[in-house]
Amino acid sequence: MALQELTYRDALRQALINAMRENPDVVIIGEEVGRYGGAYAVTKDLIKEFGAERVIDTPISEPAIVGAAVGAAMAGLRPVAELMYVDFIGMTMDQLGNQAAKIRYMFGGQIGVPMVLRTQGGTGRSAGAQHSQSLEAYVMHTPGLRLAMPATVADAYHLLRQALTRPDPVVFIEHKALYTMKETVDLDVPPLPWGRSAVRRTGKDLVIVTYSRQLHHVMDAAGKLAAEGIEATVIDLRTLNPLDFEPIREHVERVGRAMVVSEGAMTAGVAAELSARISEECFDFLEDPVVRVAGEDIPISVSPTLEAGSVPGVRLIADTARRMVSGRVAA
Amino acid sequence: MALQELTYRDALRQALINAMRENPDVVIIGEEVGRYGGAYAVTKDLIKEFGAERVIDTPISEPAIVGAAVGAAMAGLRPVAELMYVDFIGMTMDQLGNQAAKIRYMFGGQIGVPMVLRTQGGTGRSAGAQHSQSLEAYVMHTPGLRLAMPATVADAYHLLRQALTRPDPVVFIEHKALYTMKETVDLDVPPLPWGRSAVRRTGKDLVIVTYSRQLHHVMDAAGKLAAEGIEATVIDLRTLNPLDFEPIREHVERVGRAMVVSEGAMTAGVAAELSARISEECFDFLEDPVVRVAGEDIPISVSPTLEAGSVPGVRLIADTARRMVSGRVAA
Amino acid sequence: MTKPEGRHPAARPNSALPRHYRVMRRIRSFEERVGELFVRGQSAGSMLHLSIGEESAAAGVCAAMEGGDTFTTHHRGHGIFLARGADPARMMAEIGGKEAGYCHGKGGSMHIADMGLGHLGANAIVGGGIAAVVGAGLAARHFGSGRISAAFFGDGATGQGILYESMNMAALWRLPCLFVCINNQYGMGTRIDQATANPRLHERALAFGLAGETVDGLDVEAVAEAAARLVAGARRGQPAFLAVDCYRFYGHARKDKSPYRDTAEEEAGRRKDPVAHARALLLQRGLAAETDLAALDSEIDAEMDAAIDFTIAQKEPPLSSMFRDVYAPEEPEPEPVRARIDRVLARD
Amino acid sequence: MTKPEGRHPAARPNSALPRHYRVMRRIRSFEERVGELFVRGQSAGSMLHLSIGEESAAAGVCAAMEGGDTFTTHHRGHGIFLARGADPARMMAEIGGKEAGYCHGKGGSMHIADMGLGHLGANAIVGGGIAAVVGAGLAARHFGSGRISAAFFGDGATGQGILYESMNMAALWRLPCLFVCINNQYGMGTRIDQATANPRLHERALAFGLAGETVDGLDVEAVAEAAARLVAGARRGQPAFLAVDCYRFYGHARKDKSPYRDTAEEEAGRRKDPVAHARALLLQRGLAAETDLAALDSEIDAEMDAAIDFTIAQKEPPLSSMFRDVYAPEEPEPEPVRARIDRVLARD
Ligand SMILES: Cc1ncc(C[n+]2csc(CCOP(=O)(O)OP(=O)(O)O)c2C)c(N)n1
Ligand SMILES: Cc1ncc(C[n+]2csc(CCOP(=O)(O)OP(=O)(O)O)c2C)c(N)n1
Ligand SMILES: [Mg+2]
Ligand SMILES: [Mg+2]
Repeated sequence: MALQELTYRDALRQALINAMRENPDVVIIGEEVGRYGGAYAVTKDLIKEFGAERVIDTPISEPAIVGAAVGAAMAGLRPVAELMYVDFIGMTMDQLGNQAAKIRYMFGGQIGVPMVLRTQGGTGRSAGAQHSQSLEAYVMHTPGLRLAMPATVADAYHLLRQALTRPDPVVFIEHKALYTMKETVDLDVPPLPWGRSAVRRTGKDLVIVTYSRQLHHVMDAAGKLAAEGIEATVIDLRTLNPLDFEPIREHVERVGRAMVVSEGAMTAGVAAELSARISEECFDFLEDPVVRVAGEDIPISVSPTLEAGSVPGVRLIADTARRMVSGRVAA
Repeated sequence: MALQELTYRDALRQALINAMRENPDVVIIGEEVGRYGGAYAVTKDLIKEFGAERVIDTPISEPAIVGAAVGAAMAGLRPVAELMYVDFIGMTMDQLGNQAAKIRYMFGGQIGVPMVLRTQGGTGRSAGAQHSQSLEAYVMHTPGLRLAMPATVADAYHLLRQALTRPDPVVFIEHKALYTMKETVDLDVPPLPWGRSAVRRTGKDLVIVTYSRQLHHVMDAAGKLAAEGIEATVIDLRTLNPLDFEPIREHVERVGRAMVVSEGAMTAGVAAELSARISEECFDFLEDPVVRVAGEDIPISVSPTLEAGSVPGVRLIADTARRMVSGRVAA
Repeated sequence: MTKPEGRHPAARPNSALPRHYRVMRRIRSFEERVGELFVRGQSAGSMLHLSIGEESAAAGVCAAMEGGDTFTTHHRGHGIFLARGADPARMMAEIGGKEAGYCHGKGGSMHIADMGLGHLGANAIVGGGIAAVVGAGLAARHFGSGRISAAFFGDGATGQGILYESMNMAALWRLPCLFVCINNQYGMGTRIDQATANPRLHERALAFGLAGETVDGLDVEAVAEAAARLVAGARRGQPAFLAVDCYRFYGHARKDKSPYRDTAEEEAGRRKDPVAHARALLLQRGLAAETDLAALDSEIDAEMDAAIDFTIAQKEPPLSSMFRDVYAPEEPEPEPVRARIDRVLARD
Repeated sequence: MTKPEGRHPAARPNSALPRHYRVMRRIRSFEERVGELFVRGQSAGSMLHLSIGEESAAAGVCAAMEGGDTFTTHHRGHGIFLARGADPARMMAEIGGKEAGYCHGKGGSMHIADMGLGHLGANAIVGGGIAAVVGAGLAARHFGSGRISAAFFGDGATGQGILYESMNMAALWRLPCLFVCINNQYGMGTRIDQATANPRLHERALAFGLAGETVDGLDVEAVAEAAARLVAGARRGQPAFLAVDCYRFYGHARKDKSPYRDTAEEEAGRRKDPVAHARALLLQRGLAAETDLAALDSEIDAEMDAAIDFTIAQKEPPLSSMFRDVYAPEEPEPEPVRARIDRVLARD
């Protein structure tokens, strides 16, 4: 294939289509995935090609959707369960955390649960406290669950394709603000292997580690900073479990300064893990403490002003980077 | 009152009894809390004094138990909901995280949800992967939820009493291995205020921050270390939200070395938050990286050997402390 | 148009129909204005779920409720809230994400509430508000208040297990609870018969030991009668479930054009219009003249236009309000990330 | 003692009763040995839930299942697993937390399973294994395997919403699923009528569009017949629910002495003994002589004694196995905390 312009949404959709064409045992299970085509249109028209037996519209029963996917995976299918919003993961944390995550282990390795749970999170639609969260930390904290969070169009495609070949349950969290983002990509270019982070930019002044939508804020900020002579290295984690720490170590040891950026609430979140890990492993190389730029420890409001204020944005990232690099001038 | 010997279990029970005597609107809602007296006997015989209308046995319906408590709290009761094991919190994370935690905020401050969710967690009973977890990080990561985790008999009493006066939802996690622990206490001695940590021991060589059952492992280790001339400061957090950071700062700045100990899985857990926070705020005072001693990133086994190996113990804590202090001799 | 001829041809004594009609007419008008707010770019987002076609559920059931009764609603709850006495201007302002809204712009359309009116909250989680009425029912009994608590939700929520857990508790404890399922035939694009093998939803309630009925939502009087009967039972400790059959006239949310259902079905569905039906009945029974109804139309339209104007004139909440009400007012607010970063960076 | 006189007095043709009896007798004996293992301090913990009194549910339903059919069980699932062909020695070793157990000592009594026998897992979460059979049912249909999938659970699990979500899906999609509720009258200390206003549990299944029956667990043949009928239906796409009424003879778990129920009730309950009942019937119908049954007793006792001896002789799993099987074998194991600390401390 050649270069094509694709949205994040279409890349996801294409990944599903290709996986379903290749593997007749891939089935999609979720609310509105079929006739409706997905709340964010990722599964649009898939039911036409693959039929209602493979693109399965469910009642509004999140716990049983995940539970059914667990059973289906154990019984030989390759299910892609969908949660319309990651905010609904709370209802499913038993099936996800006590079943999917632990089945291989509890049963002594007899069987795995090769399922993918696709969902989307984050702010950007004035959707309020119950439809705007970034709950990846619950997943990252649960041993047994893999976690992928694509930031780019190419990764949306490749990570989903790879997730569908993994032997263990993968929670795959898209970002609602990225669906219409376009990139020119060649999907035939071999992707990074599963579990590898990507260095999106290299610079000598600080390392910024991030993932999902915040990558774009970070890249925008890095662009602004570069214009001012501040060069950031930007690492996009791509998957949070597995976590590819070596490139972080390498760059932080080289550069001596690190910021971590996450849309999730700061306390006990992904940024905390990254910060702790960097401090542990790169301590002697750090000139300054690792700085967390993360979501506020508050629910998300429907008011667009408050919503935007609740999560990191380009300005906060750039300001913080500037201050980190330029000898910490107080704001 | 005077000194009395009390178990952790009885202290909790006494706290409930006293609260229920003082406030007729305190009701208990949970599985087996009434006739059975609680799976860990904390509510034993309470139904005799307070009747089945205030000590309410429920069907096995965790989501609705928490949901009913939310509604009861909004409608003027002072509910204490009980989850028999914190492992079941997954089923309730929607009611807890999307309802209890957000109601005050979403509705613009019109109302709060003054409920307590009592539960217990941790290893120690060969109870297997679904009955041995330490899931406090899910709670700590959820804005709007307070989180108390008593380690001592006196705190079991006082923190539960205080939780029952707080205006916001409090998740109160006991440790299953502590119920039979005894202390001689005088419950009339005024307690520390809600939200304060306790310095359980002061020493010049390192600071160990911990909570719940691990406090006892840490104190045992600190005793052993003291015999070798290593003096640890031990901070018992008591509540994780609010988090009382100032004493940690003070001691870490004085001592220059910190370890955090948590039974929960290491990755993206409470230990990560504490480590990140200490590194951020005490960076210039740290001679060494903050070290996390936490639960393994694995499910808990039923085999007593594997179970014990999955979480921090006295030996690992003491070994680690020794190596931190004595110029890091490799094990 | 509905053909009320032959149905209830005679006025009932002391007819409540004019009251019901007024409530329904206000809801209809309000919802139309919500659509307008969206089109004018003044709503906070597009997650607006209009209850047009479902007005009889709100009017009929709420008529059976009393002051002090509590309730929770779902994401399509504007009408119910209005029927319980909400101020359309403060509602509209909330939907616009403005500070003057019921929740100061934090909640929006899906989280609108007024505790003073017994509204324990709208919910964006399908089924998320149902269990709360069990707790409110316990409280009502504890305080001997004589109050009931009603959960309003859609047919889609019958997919959620917590509904059955809650109904089971209510029946077991004989709580003064009412479960009102507004069966508008669809959960997003899924027709009720595509979501269950047995769409006679009230049978489930019976199996758990509740009273249960299904009523035709075209007829607000029938809804009100059924609700009155079931609410009376609930007050005596016989919890109940009521399914109100109706039709979701428009898309699921503002951007949905319902491509998954055909025009014939939609046209038939929209003929089941409880507002038009009640209007025709009022005229037919001589309970109102065309001129009265036209006057009412103008009055209501003016009220709702004023709500829109009010909303547009209001400010967004200040950024500083973001940290307010996470915890009780007497508690410290969460520390902003920016302040924490400042502290870390300014440490020298 | 049960009084089988007057019930099924004549042997049925090609009676399956001897087979059922043998299965039940083995379960009874196994469970007694589990108690012994506990007393001897050789079980891993006290979370042992014996299915004594419930043997007919296991024997009767499993007799209707075929090789390749899948199932999930609850925390009281030893009997079902045995009835589907488990090896008692490996089971007992698992209950002892030994490496030679089915799950290498990781699972224990509540998480025992053998995928080779179609056992998709026991579960310590009440209701936790129910939804999996919906997925297994989808898989059976997808692969055209003709297999059914059965969820076994207790009456207590009828409090869990996921049961209704799962049954609704099974009925909607006409899946080859069976939901078997072993109604031993108690969930811990809560009698079924203290957990629901309507203890006729199968009515709920009917309301969701499943087939549903309740059968008396005293009579294993009745259980087997009902199960055969419902399994046959399930294979044709009519999912079903079967409640087997029985009595939990002993405490909830090994340490519970059931103080919450009175002796008279317990005595009456224990008279509903499906094993004794079947034994009496065998004799009465001339299907077995006392000597045959005594020989069977010895054979089974010897088998179960051997399971105990085997277990006691086995080792605990090595500490290094702790990191195995968190992820697939081809994946790196999670790094031990100790290794991470080593790395941090050895950084110079
Ligand atoms: C737990 C949960 N699952 C899914 C959704 C997404 N969603 C919002 S409304 C809706 C349909 C609800 O249908 P119904 O209950 O019939 O209410 P209606 O929209 O018809 O009023 C869905 C699936 C949600 N908000 N919450
Ligand atoms: C989700 C969940 N809630 C509570 C428990 C604690 N618990 C274990 S068994 C049990 C009773 C279950 O009763 P039932 O389903 O009738 O099974 P039985 O024990 O009678 O076989 C309870 C409450 C649990 N393990 N899981
Ligand atoms: Mg609907
Ligand atoms: Mg039972």
